[in-house]
Amino acid sequence: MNGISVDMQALKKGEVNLGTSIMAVTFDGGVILGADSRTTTGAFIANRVTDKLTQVHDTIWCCRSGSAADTQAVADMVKYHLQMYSVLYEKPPTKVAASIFQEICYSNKDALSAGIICAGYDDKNGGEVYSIPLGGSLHKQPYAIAGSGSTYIYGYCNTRFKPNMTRDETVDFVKGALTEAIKWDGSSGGVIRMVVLTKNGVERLIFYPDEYQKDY
Amino acid sequence: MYAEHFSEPATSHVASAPIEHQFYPYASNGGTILAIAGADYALLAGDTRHITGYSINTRFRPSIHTLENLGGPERAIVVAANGFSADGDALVRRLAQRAEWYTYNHNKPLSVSACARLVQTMLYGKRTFPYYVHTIVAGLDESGRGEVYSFDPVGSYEREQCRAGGSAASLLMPFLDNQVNKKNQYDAATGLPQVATDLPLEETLKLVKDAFSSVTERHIHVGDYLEIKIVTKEGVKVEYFPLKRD
Amino acid sequence: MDHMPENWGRPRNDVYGEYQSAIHNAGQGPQSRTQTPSITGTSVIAMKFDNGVMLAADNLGSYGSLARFTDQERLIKVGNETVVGISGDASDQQYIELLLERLLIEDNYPQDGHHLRAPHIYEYLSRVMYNRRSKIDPLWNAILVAGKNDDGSPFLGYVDLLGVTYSSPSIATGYGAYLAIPLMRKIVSEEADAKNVSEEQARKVIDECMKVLFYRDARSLDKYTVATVTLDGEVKMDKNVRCQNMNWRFAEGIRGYGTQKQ
Amino acid sequence: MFLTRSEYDRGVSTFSPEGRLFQVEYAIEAIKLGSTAIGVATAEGVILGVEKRATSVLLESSSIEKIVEIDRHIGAAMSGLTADARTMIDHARVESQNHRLTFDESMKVESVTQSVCDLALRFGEGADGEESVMSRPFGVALLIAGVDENGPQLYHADPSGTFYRYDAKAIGSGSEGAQAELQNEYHSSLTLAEAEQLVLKTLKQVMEEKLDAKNVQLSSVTPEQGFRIYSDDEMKAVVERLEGSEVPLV
Amino acid sequence: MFRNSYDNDSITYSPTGRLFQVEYALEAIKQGSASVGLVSKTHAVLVALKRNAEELGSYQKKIIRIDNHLGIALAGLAPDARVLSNFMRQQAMSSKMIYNRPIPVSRVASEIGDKAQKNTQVYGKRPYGVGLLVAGYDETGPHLFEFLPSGTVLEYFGAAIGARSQSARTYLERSFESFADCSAEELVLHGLRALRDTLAQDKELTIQNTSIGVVGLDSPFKLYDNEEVGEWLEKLGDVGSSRGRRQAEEAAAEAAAASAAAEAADTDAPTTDAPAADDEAAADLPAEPIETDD
Amino acid sequence: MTSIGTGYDLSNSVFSPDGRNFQVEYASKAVEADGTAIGIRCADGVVFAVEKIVSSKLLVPGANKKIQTIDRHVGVAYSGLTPDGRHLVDRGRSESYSWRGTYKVPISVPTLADRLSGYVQAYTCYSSVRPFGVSVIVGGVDDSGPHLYTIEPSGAFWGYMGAATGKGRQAAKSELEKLDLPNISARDAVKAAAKIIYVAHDDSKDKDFELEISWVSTSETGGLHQFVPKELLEEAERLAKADDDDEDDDDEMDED
Repeated sequence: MNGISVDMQALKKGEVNLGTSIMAVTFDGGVILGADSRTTTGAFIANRVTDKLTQVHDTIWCCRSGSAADTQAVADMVKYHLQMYSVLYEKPPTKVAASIFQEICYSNKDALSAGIICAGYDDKNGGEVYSIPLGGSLHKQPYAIAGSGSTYIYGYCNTRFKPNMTRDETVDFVKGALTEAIKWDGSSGGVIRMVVLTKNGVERLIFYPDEYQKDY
Repeated sequence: MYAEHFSEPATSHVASAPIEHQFYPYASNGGTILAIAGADYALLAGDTRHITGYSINTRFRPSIHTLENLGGPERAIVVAANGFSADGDALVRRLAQRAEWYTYNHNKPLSVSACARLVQTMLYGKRTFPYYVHTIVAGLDESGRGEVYSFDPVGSYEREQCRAGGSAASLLMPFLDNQVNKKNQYDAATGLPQVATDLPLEETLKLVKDAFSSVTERHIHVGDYLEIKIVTKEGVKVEYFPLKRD
Repeated sequence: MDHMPENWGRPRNDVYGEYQSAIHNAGQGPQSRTQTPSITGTSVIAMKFDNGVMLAADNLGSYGSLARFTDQERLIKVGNETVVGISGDASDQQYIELLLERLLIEDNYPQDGHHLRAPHIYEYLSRVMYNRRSKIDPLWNAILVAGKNDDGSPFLGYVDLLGVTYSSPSIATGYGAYLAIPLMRKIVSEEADAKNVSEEQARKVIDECMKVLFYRDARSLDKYTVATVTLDGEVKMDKNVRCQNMNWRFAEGIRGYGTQKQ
Repeated sequence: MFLTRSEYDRGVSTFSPEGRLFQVEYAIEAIKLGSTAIGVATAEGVILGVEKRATSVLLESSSIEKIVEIDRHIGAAMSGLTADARTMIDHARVESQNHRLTFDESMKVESVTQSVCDLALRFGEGADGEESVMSRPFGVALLIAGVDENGPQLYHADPSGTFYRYDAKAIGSGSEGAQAELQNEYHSSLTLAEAEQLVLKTLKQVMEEKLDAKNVQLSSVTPEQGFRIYSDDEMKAVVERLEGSEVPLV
Repeated sequence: MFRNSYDNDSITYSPTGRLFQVEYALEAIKQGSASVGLVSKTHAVLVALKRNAEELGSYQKKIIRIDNHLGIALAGLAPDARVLSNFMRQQAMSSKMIYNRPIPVSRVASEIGDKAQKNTQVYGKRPYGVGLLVAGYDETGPHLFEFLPSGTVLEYFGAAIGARSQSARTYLERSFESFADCSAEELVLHGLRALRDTLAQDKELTIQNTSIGVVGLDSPFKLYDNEEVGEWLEKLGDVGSSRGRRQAEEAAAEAAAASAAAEAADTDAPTTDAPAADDEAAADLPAEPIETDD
Repeated sequence: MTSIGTGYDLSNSVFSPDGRNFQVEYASKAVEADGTAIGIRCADGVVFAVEKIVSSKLLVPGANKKIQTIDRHVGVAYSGLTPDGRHLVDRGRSESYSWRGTYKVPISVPTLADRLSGYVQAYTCYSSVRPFGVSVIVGGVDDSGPHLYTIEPSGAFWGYMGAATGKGRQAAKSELEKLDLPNISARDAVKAAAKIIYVAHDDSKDKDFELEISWVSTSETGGLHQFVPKELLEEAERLAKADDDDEDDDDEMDED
C-alpha cells in the first residue's frame, strides 16, 4: 500500500453515524422537529449531546440521519442554495427546500448515506413535512419519523398522531415518541431536542433524560 | 423450495440497504429462430413466446423484422436477433436506421450481403459490451437466390444454407444438418453420401413447421405461435402457425 | 496512535484478525455505479377489456420489510388518455414522473392538435429504460403503459429496468407475474379475448387479483388504486380502494402443524 | 489589377444584394486559371484526360499528377489549386474505403462525389450540421469518373459543393472552347477508343503547347479493369493514332 | 461599393430596423428555378422545375423525400438545402425512434425555422440561401409550409418560390379555393399549371425538367421523376406557358422588384441549385447593370 | 439621431459619443414595423391579443399562431421579427424546464421575466451578435397571482397592468388606460382586447389581419395558458367589429 490511497471501505466502517431517532410533525400553526442527541462510532458514543436539527433557512429546518459527514455536507449545500434563492427570488417555500435536498440525494445516491426529514413553515402553506429517505425520493407527510430508532415507534406514532393538534399536544407527542425510541434503540439516546416553527419564528426546546425518562 | 422465515425486525435502516441487488445488465427471453435459403426464396421463422425465467411474459411477440428497402418488394431483408430481447430490439432498430440512411445516401437498395457486413460492423462495435443476441439476416441476392447470414453476439458471421439460433438451437441444428444439408444420409442405391440440394419452398415450410412442433415438445422456452417470413420475388409473405401453449 | 495513515480507519488486527488486503485491492469496480432500490413499490397489474384497459397498484412504499409509506400513488395519469403504472424504486419513479411531466409540457408547446398517446409514451420510456441500463445505471423499475393505440384500440405495454419490452392483453409486474397473471389469463389469454370482457368483469378480476396479492405478497397492502382507461378517451382513477370479502375465518379450524387437535 | 465586383466579395458568408456568394464564385474562377481537364463517359467506360502544363523545362513532367486514383473503380482529374485537391481526394479515398469496410461493397460513384461535395461545404456548415472547419472554399474542381452498378459515369464537383453528372465535361482554362467541342462531337454510342481520341483532340485544340505523349495524360475507368492511368507506351500509341488520323490538320 | 453600410453582415440592423443580409438571402431563392406546393383536404403536392448546368449535364434534384409522410422542394442554394434536408431527416428519424410517431409536419418545419434564425443573429454565419416548401401528411391532415432564410415558416394552401414564382402565385391565388376538394390527380395538375406559368416563353415542361412529389391520406410520399412524369404531362396537355404576352409583362414587373434575377441569367451563378444554362431568365427579363466599383 | 451614419451605429455594443447604443434603437424599429400585440392583466389572469397582418390570402387562416406558450402557466405575445421571438420563447422554455428539474415546482412569472430579460440584455453587449428585434409581453399566473411584463430589445423589463407593442401601440395604450385594471374579469378582458386590436389596426396601411387571443386565468383555464375558445373569440370579434364600424361611421360624419 502506498500510504496515500486511503482504505475507503475500512474508513466507511469507522464513519461517524447518526444512529438516530428523528421526527417532524405538522400541527395547527406550524411544525415541530425533534431528535435525540446520540452519535456513535460502532458501539462507542462519539458525542452524547449532538444537535441533529439543522437550520437551512429562517423557518426551514431539517433532521439528519445517516452519515454525519454526508448529511452535514448536504445540509450546507442546501443552505447555500436557499440563501441564493431568497436573494434572487423570494423567501423559499418548504417544498423548494425539500426538492433541493431530494435533487442532491437522488443524483448522488450511490455516494451518500443520508436520510433526511425536511420541515418548515411558510405563510402560504403553513407547516409542512417532507421525508427524503435513502434513495432520494421525496414524500410529503403529515408527520415523519426516521433513523434507526424510528422502527420502534411506528406503532406508537400511528396510534397517537392526530391532524391539527395544538402546539403543546404536539410537543407531548414528539416527546413521548422519542422517549420510546431512545428507550429501545441502542443507537439513540441523550437529550431530546425540538424546534418549533410557526409564524412567530423559531423556538427551541430541550428535554433532559431525568425529565422524560419513565420507569422500566 | 424456499426456507420459511419469521423475519427479524430490521435493526438499522441507515447503515445498510435492505435488499442487495447486483445489477446484471442482461436477461434471456427465450424463443428460437430458424432460417433456410432456397433457390428462389429465403425463409426466416421464429416462435412468438417471450419469457423471463419460468414466466411467459406474452404469447405473441413477433420477432422477425422486415427492413424497409428501396427497389422492388423482392429487395426486402428480414432480420431476427434472438436472446436478450432488449438488445435484439435495439440492434434491429439501429440497423433499420442505418439502412434508411444508406438508402438516402446511396439511393439504392441495401443488398443482403451489405446488410450482413453492416450487422457485423455494428455487433463488433460493441465488442466490449456486446448485444447478447444470435442474429440472422435473410433475403434474396441480385440474382434472386436466397441468402442466409448468421452472426454470433460479437459479429463473427457466415453465409449459410440454414441456421437455427436461440434457446432450442441445439435441438434444431442436428435436425437441419440431416434434413437440409443431408448429413449422414446415404443414397440407398449407390451407398454414397447424399449431396445437399436446394429444397423447394413447400418442403421447407413443412420442415420448419415440423421442426418447431417438435422443439415445442422438448423445450419450455418455445411455443405459442410460429411466425414465418418468406422472401420471394413477390416480396415478403408472413405466415402464422399455432404451436402448443403449455 | 498508529502513525501509518494507510492503517487508519481499519479494523484492528488484534481484535478482528489479519486484515484481508484482497478486499481493499479488489477496488469497487462497476458496483459503484449500480444502485440498489430502497423505497420500493410492489406489483402493478393490468388487463385489457372490450372498451379499454384497467390497471391496479397498491399504495405501499416498502423499506425492506418495513411498511414505510402507505399513501404512495403508483398509477400516474399522463395526458388525458394514458396511465403509467410503476413498480420498483420510489426515487426512480419520481424521476420518471418528472420526465413525463416535462415531456408533456414540451409536447403541448405548439398547441397544434398533436398529442403523445400511449404507444408514443411507451416508446419514449422504453428508450429511457434501455439507455440507462446500457450505462449500467438503471432506473430500478418495471413499468406498464396503458392507453389507446393510434388506431383507437386498447394499448398495454411493459418495460423494465433492463429495457425488456413486451405487450400482452394482461400483464403484471413483480409478484403479480406469478399470482395475478394466471387469474387474468383465465379471461383474457389472447388479444381477441379482451373483446368479450366487460369493464365490470375486468374490475372483478382486478379486485380479485389484488386480494390474492395481499394474501400472498408480503410487501403488499390492502389499499390500492384502480385506473380505467376507456376508448372514449376517458381516464377514471378510483383511489383508496380496500380489499373486500377477504376470507380469514377458516383460520379458526387450523390447529398446530401435525396431529395437534387443540 | 483586380477590379472587384463589389464589397460583398470579402467574406465567405456574405450575400450580395442579388443573393450571391461572391467568394464561392471567385473560387470557381480559380479553376479557370488551371490547366484543362476533360472527361468523356461512354457505355464502355470513362476517359479522363489532362493537360500537363510544364512551367519550366527543368520540371519532371512525370511528377505532375493531375489524375489520381480514389478507389479501384474510381479516379479523378483536377483543375485549379491542385494542392486543395489533396484534401478532397484523401477524403474521398477514406470514405470509399470506409464504405468497403462497413458494407463489403464498392461505393457508388455518385456517393463518392457527394461525400467530396459535403467536404467542400465545410467552409460553412457541414452537411450534417458540423461546425465549419475551413475559412475559405476549395479552389479546385474535380472530374470524378467511375464505374458502378449504374455503369460508367462522370461527375463534375465544384467549390460550392454542387455536382452534376455529365456525358462529357471540360474544366480549367480551356474549358469554354473544349466544352463547345465536346457538345458538337459527343454522341451516346462513342466507343472507349473514340473517346480517347475525342479527349485528345479536344485537348489539342485548347492547349497552347503542341500536344505530345508527355504533356498530356489519359486514364480510363472500365468495368473490366477499373481505374488505370495510361503508361508512357500507351500514351505514345494513342497520341500516334491521333496524329495518324489527323495528318491533314497539322 | 456597398449599397449602404448596414448590409455587410447578418447581425447589423439598418436605421429602419431591417436586416439586409437576410433580405439578400431571400434574393438567392429567386436565382433558383421555381417550386410550387399546394394542398387539398387529403393530399399535399410539390412540383418543381429542374435545371441543368449545360447540355451534356444532368438535371439538379429539386424535390427531396424526408420521410414516408414528408418531402421538400427547394429553390436557391442546393448545398444549403442538403444541410437542411439532412437535419430534417435526423429530426424525422428521432421522432420515430424516440416516440414511435411520424414527426408532425408543422413541428419539423418550425425546427428548421428556429435553426435558420440562429444563423441570422450570430457573426460569422450567414443566413441559409435557400427557400423550402415542406409538404407532408400527419394526423391533422395534409400541410404545406414555406420556409425562408429569415427563419419565417408559414402554412399555406398554396405557395411558390424561385424564379418567376409570382406567376405561379398568381395562378394559385386565382384558383386555391377549389383545391380543398381536389383529388390527388387534380391537385398535381393545378400544381403543374402553376409551374408552367413560371416558364420562359419558349420553354416547356418536359420529363427531364419536371419533378412531382405527392403525399396524402394512406399514400406515402412518392416522387415522380423522368419517365414517371410523362403520364402527368400527358394529362396536363399543354406543357408550355399558357399566358403569352401577359407573362412577359408580369415577369418584367417581377424583375423590377428584383433586379437580381436578371443578372443571375447572364453570369452563371453556379452555387444556386442550377445555373441557368439556357439563359431562360434573360429571354424575357430586361437585364439591369449590376453595381460596379466606379 | 445626429450620429446616424457616423459609424457609431454600425456595431452592436458600441456607444456613440452622445451615449447611445444605436443598434438597439434600430432593433426597436423592427418592432414598430410589425403588427400590434397587447397584454392585459385581469383579476385572476392575463389575456394576450395580437394583430396578425395577413400578407397573402393563400395563408391558412388560424394556422400560423403567433402567441406562444412558455410553460403551462405562462404565455407570450410579441411584435417584431417573429423568428427572433421564437428564439426567445425557446430560451424561456429551457429556463422553465431546468427550473422544474431543480425545484420540482413551476417557475414563477417574475423570475422567468427576469431571466429572459437578462438573456435579451446579453445580446446587446457583444459585437458578435445582434440585439433581439422583438418587444415581448410575458404573462401568466403563479402562486402569487397574475403577472404581466414587457421586455424591450435593450433587455429592460417592467411589470404592467396593460401592455402594448408594435405598430398600433400608441392607440392601444390609450385604450388600455380606459379599462378598469386590474379588476376586469378575464372574459371582459378578452372582449376589450379584441376591441383594442381593432382600434389599433390601421386600415390604410394593412388591409387584412387576423385576430389571435389567448388567456391564462385561474377561473377560466385552471391556470393554464390556452387560446380562447372559438365561440368566445368569435363573439369578441363580432363586438369589436360592431364597435369599430360605429367609430368609422362617426369619422365619416365628422368629415362630412
